[in-house]
Amino acid sequence: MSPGDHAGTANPLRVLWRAFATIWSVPKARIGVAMLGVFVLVAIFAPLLAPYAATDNSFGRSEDMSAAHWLGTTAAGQDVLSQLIYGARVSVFVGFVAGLLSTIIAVLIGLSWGYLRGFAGEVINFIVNLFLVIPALPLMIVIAAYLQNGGIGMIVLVVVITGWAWGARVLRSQTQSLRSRDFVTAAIFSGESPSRIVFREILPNMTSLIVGSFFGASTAAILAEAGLEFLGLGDSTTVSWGTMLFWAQNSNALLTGQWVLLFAPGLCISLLATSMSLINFGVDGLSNPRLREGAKR
Amino acid sequence: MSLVSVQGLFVVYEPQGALPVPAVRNVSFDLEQGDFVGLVGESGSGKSTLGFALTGLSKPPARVSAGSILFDGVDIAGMTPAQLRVQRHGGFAMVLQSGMNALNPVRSIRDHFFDIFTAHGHVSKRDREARAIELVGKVELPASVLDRFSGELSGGMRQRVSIALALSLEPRLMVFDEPTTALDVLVQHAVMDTIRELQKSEKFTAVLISHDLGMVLEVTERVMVMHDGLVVEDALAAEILAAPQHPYTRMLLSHYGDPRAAVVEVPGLAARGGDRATDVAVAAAGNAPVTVTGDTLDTLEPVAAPAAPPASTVRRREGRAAREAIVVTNVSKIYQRPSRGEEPVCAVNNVSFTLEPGASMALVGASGSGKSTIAKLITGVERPTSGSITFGDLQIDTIKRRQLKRLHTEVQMVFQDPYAALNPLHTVEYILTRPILNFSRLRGRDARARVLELLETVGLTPVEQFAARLPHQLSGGQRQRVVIARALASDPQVIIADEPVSMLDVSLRAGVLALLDSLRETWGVSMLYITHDLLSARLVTDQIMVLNSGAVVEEGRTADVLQNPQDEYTIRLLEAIPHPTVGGLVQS
Amino acid sequence: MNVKNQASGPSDGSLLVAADNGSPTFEKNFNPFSTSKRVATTYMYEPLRVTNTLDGTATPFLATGNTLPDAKTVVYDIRTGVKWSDGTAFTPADVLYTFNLVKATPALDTWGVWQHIESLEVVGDTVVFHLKTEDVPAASIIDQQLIVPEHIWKDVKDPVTWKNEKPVTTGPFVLDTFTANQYTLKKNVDYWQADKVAVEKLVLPAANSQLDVVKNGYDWAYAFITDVEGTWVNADKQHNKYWFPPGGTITLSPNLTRAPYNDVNFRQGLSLALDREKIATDAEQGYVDAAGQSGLLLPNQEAWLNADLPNEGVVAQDKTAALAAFAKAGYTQQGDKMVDASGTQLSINILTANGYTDWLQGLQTVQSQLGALGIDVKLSQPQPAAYTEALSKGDFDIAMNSFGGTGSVFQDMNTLLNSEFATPIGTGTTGNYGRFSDPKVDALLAQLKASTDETEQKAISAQLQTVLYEQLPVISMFYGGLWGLSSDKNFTNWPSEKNAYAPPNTWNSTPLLILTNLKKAK
Amino acid sequence: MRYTLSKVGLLLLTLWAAVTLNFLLPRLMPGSPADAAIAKLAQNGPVSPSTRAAIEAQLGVPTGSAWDQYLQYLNNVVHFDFGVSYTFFPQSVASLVATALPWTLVLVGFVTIVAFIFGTLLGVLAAWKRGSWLDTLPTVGGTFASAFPYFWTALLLLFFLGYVAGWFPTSGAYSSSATPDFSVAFLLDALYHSILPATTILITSLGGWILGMRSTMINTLGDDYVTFAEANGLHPRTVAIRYAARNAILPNLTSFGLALGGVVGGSLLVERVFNYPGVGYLLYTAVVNQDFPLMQALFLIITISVLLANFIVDILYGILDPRTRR
Ligand SMILES: Nc1ncnc2c1ncn2[C@@H]1O[C@H](COP(=O)(O)OP(=O)(O)OP(=O)(O)O)[C@@H](O)[C@H]1O
Ligand SMILES: Nc1ncnc2c1ncn2[C@@H]1O[C@H](COP(=O)(O)OP(=O)(O)OP(=O)(O)O)[C@@H](O)[C@H]1O
Ligand SMILES: [Mg+2]
Ligand SMILES: [Mg+2]
Repeated sequence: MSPGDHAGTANPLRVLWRAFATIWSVPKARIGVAMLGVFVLVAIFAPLLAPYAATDNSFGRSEDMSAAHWLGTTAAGQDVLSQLIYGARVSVFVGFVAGLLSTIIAVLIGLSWGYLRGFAGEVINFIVNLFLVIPALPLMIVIAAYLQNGGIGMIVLVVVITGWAWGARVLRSQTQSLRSRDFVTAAIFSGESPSRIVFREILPNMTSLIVGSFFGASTAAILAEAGLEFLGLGDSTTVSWGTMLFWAQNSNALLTGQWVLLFAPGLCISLLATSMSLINFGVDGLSNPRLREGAKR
Repeated sequence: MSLVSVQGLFVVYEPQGALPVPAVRNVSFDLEQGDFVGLVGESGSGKSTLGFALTGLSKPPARVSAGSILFDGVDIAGMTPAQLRVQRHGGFAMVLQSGMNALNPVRSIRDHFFDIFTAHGHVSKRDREARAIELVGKVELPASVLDRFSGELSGGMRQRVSIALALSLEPRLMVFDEPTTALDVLVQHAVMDTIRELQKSEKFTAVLISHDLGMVLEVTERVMVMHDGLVVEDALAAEILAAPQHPYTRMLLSHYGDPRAAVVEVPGLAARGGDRATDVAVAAAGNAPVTVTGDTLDTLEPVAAPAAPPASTVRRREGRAAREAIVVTNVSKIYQRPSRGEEPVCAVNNVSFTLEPGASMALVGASGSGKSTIAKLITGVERPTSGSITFGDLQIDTIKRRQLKRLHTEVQMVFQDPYAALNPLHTVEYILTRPILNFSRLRGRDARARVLELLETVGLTPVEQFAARLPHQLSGGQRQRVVIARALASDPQVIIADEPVSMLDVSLRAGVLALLDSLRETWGVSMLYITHDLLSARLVTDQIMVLNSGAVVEEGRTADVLQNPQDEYTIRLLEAIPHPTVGGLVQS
Repeated sequence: MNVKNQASGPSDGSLLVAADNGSPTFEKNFNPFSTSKRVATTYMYEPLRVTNTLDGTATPFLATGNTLPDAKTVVYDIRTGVKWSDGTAFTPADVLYTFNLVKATPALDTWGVWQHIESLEVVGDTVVFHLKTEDVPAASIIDQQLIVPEHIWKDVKDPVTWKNEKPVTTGPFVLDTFTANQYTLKKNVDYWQADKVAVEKLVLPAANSQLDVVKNGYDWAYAFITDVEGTWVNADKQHNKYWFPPGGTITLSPNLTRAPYNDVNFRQGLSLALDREKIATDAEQGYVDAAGQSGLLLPNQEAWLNADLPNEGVVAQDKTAALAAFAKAGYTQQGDKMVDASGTQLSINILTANGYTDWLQGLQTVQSQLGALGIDVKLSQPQPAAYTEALSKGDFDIAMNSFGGTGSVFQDMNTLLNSEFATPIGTGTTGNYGRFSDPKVDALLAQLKASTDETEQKAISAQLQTVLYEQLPVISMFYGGLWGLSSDKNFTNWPSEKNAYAPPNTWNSTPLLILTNLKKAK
Repeated sequence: MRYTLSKVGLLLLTLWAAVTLNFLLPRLMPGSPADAAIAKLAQNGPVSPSTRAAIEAQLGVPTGSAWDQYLQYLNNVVHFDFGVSYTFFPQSVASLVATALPWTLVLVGFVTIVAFIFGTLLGVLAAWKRGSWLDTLPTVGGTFASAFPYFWTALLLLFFLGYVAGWFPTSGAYSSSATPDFSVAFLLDALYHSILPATTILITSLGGWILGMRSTMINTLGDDYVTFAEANGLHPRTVAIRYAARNAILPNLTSFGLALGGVVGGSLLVERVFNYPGVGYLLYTAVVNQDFPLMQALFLIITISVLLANFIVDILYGILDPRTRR
């Protein structure tokens, strides 16, 4: 760490708070945080915000936009706006949980194997590379077809299985570089155990990377969930943006002229993913001062 | 008319989301054609910033906020990038501080030259190969380097290449920003010689930026001293040597000494005569402290104040002095290169020595001579390829992971870079508590008491206040003290200090050295002091070992070896040391 | 695909049909025995007779008719004067050869004709089939076997994997052009009833998305389409028509080997709890009707209906009766939960296939209707293959499934109820997935199989309908529709509710009925 | 050389692992091929019981111990023999793949390279003109576009440009009346058909390259050799391209290789929407129909393609970066 590094205090919460503050100081990231915040709030308060229940199919079929149904109804007679609002739950949930789980796996594997040397490290390096190279979506499709019918849990699992490798690789190489830092050697001299060195000395120094890899994994998870649901490989009975697109495509929303059915969920997915990418601009700045925005040439 | 005329120059850094930093404040000076001027000052005093401004390289977040820089009568501070570019040929050039990284790793050296020739069109296509060869010849490199990539060159060669590249612009003003910092002492010396020769033969105006007053005085005619963005002194080298005006200059100057002298004296440290063992007197607090106005804790530390805490607060380690010796017998370490097909490196070659209990021994040698490797071998971080190392009943060469902890209770390390050796996220208290919890039975309140005691030992008072700080809230010298305190936490018998002051400003060095020295005295630990700086070796050790390419070429009592070197390598090391007194006087 | 299909002009006599979907392109395979053959193979090869699966009436094709001298023998009078498309004459020997080929190669026996036939012989212009048992319905199976030319097939090394790229056929059409994106058939000028064929050319593109179908002016398509009035009809109000007759019954099929599904009261409870109209509407957007418990496809098979069944066999939702039935089965409502004696909530797990979206939508309604009674309904939707496997091995509690639609009451009932199919759980079966087993029903089925008298057949069928109605081996919900879309622009006389001479589907041999009935639009 | 050799070794090892994984995955799936075939037929109406027996006889069932099957499988893979497709029986898997592969290779390969080059250039420009509209526009646009789900972009383009505007064909790789050959007319036709799918992939993958290149480029712009090059008065274009961009592209090249997998996956969705006869669509068909042999072959082909592309990128890296040559 450079002398000018303002890393905050030792308390991990404070470290996170610092990270947040740094992210917040980047205008693009601030927009991202605000957007994400809106989505999260919508997801949490969906029952309060949605005019109807998401699965209530007692309305007219394929109705156009009206005062009662701002975005119209689906071919099954459900309110599109309500579905959209409830759908936020799944995407936010999948993004959060799958992002979190794959980040945890990435952290555990990346850190422990980055710290260890020798044969075991080579093996895991190989496995990580394998997972990096095998195209994720085809693998997901094959696994999803195998695991069948597990609903959101299955999708999360599939996304996690295929999504941890990238983060692990980044964290592994960062660990390897931190491992040779003097303060790590110093910790050995202080009699620290390897696990404590990894988790108390090295890990906190990678907060920004971990946060970044969390948002990256979340974005990937949200897009992957939508893709799998769209292909009909998820549980079509859940209400999510992906299944909305699936049903819209299935019932030919374009044919009935209800392009909103396709447009709205897709836009929501894009905006949610965009919010994460925008936040990542701030995270970049966190780890690399050169990337801080605004410095013109 | 002067070649360069700087008037009332202000340069500020305006980083995003932070307060602006005035890095250069109201600086004015003139440079004449053919001048060789030194620019000295401690880290962060604004030397590079000024250098960049002089060569029209200031770019955001830096901004010339006021004043003018007239080059040949034209103000370059207000030039557009395109106008500046024209000026680069036959105008001003700069050799960057980190010249090691100034070459594009994916372009060959030849391409670098050709790019410049093409950009300015001053060398025709036909002549450019010959010109490139001529230029590298000027910096004493063979023509074959043109085919190489920077990754294939040593640091010294890279630095020479970047000098040759700057030279290819046929500049009238050349700014050398610390051209030798990252280099080995011997190479440093050689590169400086090259620069001096070039300046004489090519007759360009040169500005040499350095934090090493000794070196600057040795090679330049005129010296400007910067402190906190201000030029505090601007005089001929001889004048500065003879009658330094500013207290800061005086302080810098006072830290020079010749390790070969009969008696070596540096403020804050005990004077060193023939045999150190007889000089047990500890420098007293308040011994010639330097006061500089406008100083802050972070930039300049009172040199000797906390060096030795009053004996009343720190218990002398009566009866706890080091008992065991470290015995190194015929140790070699060969590093297999990770990529096959490359020669293995023999980092340590058949080295034997004994570090007696309570002794202080210096291990000196040029970069890559194997000093750090020996430290790693002794501390069990690496295993020797052959030979044995023992510490009491511990066989360090074959030590098990579980026994490492036992070894580290007794043998501790002080790291070279205090900025890297402290985890930026942990408070001083946490950093010091960990070894206490790991190595002793002290817990809770007792552990904390021990932490405070350690802080007091290394002179970080008020202790409560320092305990709560994070590394970035400490100055370099204070950080190094924390590192030392951590090494002491386990109550070790042996301390290995691997270049403990090489990363510190001159003004901070003496304090840390004094502390180490006094600790050795009060606590009775043995110390292995690793350095390439012979002066400091002379100041804090009794015995010395000179390493060359992994092998010991000379050893003996420090004063003897330095005053009367036998091996040619030792002689060269000694010669490479700048001698401002000698050189400066000769020049004037 | 082009934006507008050039092939469809009003005057050139070509017919654009969405019948064969490439996935996404076509492989050239016209082997009539193959399950992955091009759909139009059946427009070129003919069987002996084609049965209208809606009502079971048969139209003679390569046979002019058949007679049953006794219940163990069927005699087909083979049509004379028919030519193969290469000019060779079609003879009874070709029929004999085809059936023997299928016998020699069981992998070709997709209709399972040899499960019924003992032997066959050519007698003059007739082919005589000797059956294994008294087996009147066997004729309807023999009818369907597509006949191939002996002079071509006798040289084929492996008839299972042969792709038959240049089909030699007797039917109304012969292959014209073929690319991976589209193939065309042209009228067989030598066809034995060429005067009945108004279509000069059939165009079958590989990509038939519903957008294509609606926008590109198809003449005939088979597609479940959302909001058919607003889309298909709306695209050409004057000409575009649709007809969605029932083509099978979608049921909930309880696993009768498992408790509580083996309790008829429990099944009654489930049946009475369902509002079939709502389920039908939700699943198929109101295109089909709720199905009755008779097991018949109404109105097509009205003639067979047991008049004693109340309300034509349709069970109306009756929550009170449902609760009473559940109570008899040991389940009572406690608060808002249906619980058993020990107080645990009744939870049922319905198996369906992933991707069968209409079923899924129906099931979601089932879920909420049963949920309203306090039953916890879970849906399990594996991929189709796994679904089929679970069904076949009996590895389910209650499954969404369809039955019927062959046009033969015996076939429909037999597959559904015959204990012959009720293999032990874990062993695969091909019908009667719920493992219904009742000797009386088996006897009835055997009787029906041997009966040559239609009045008797109807009487037996009525008894079987009562069994279905009372014992609920499956709980009928709604009819699976046949989604026929047609346009009067170029051709008229499409089958319709008023003129139900053929089902509107595009596969199997029934399209031959349509293709020989279409008239050119004026 | 050593660099290349070690890469080849790694390639082979990864290949073996992929092949093995590939062997295992479909075998873990429930449902036999016959079940799948019947399920497919059942969508057209009830399947008679006897059909099942015939189908089972047609498709055959794998025999022998798992180990024997594995060895047999390895042997077949080495000989490019992937057996017969269940869905398209009796078509051989190899021939199906052979017809589908070129379409995807050309579509994905071409578009990916275009996207990479174009995105990299935009990224260089954005970093070089940091803070100007040349930076803001591609950065914000790229961030947005890369967040679009592939299939959504595809659907929107399909609807608006295909159906509403009617400018482009909406499905397939060439006109239904055309026969694939190498005539100019056919190639133009194929090109015309590929515009919408290609645009989809381009839009969706471009952003990633822009952002990636921009951030590495900003990093290199701060490197000393760039400052030194500027100090030496090199032309800004030379500095931007030969110094900054030339070095910034190296780390991006590696992620280019890795991102290929994502593009291949994305093309699967795109192919599905546009009915494009590539391997993605075929894989989807195979999965839905539980067509083991086809699925295995396709998954393998896709993996091998990405592996090979990565390998090429690695080798290229070795050529472009003298530091790896030693
Ligand atoms: N990019 C920057 N942003 C903000 N402040 C900066 C930046 N670069 C340098 N500074 C500040 O400007 C001051 C002068 O820095 P400069 O690099 O000129 O010092 P220096 O004398 O060359 O030191 P050194 O000997 O360490 O090279 C310092 O206080 C430094 O912290
Ligand atoms: N882990 C390693 N693997 C391979 N070679 C090594 C390793 N560590 C050191 N070396 C080599 O061993 C030799 C001695 O290195 P060492 O670090 O001991 O030198 P040093 O005297 O401490 O130099 P410096 O003054 O630069 O710190 C060098 O040539 C170095 O390149
Ligand atoms: Mg500097
Ligand atoms: Mg060292």
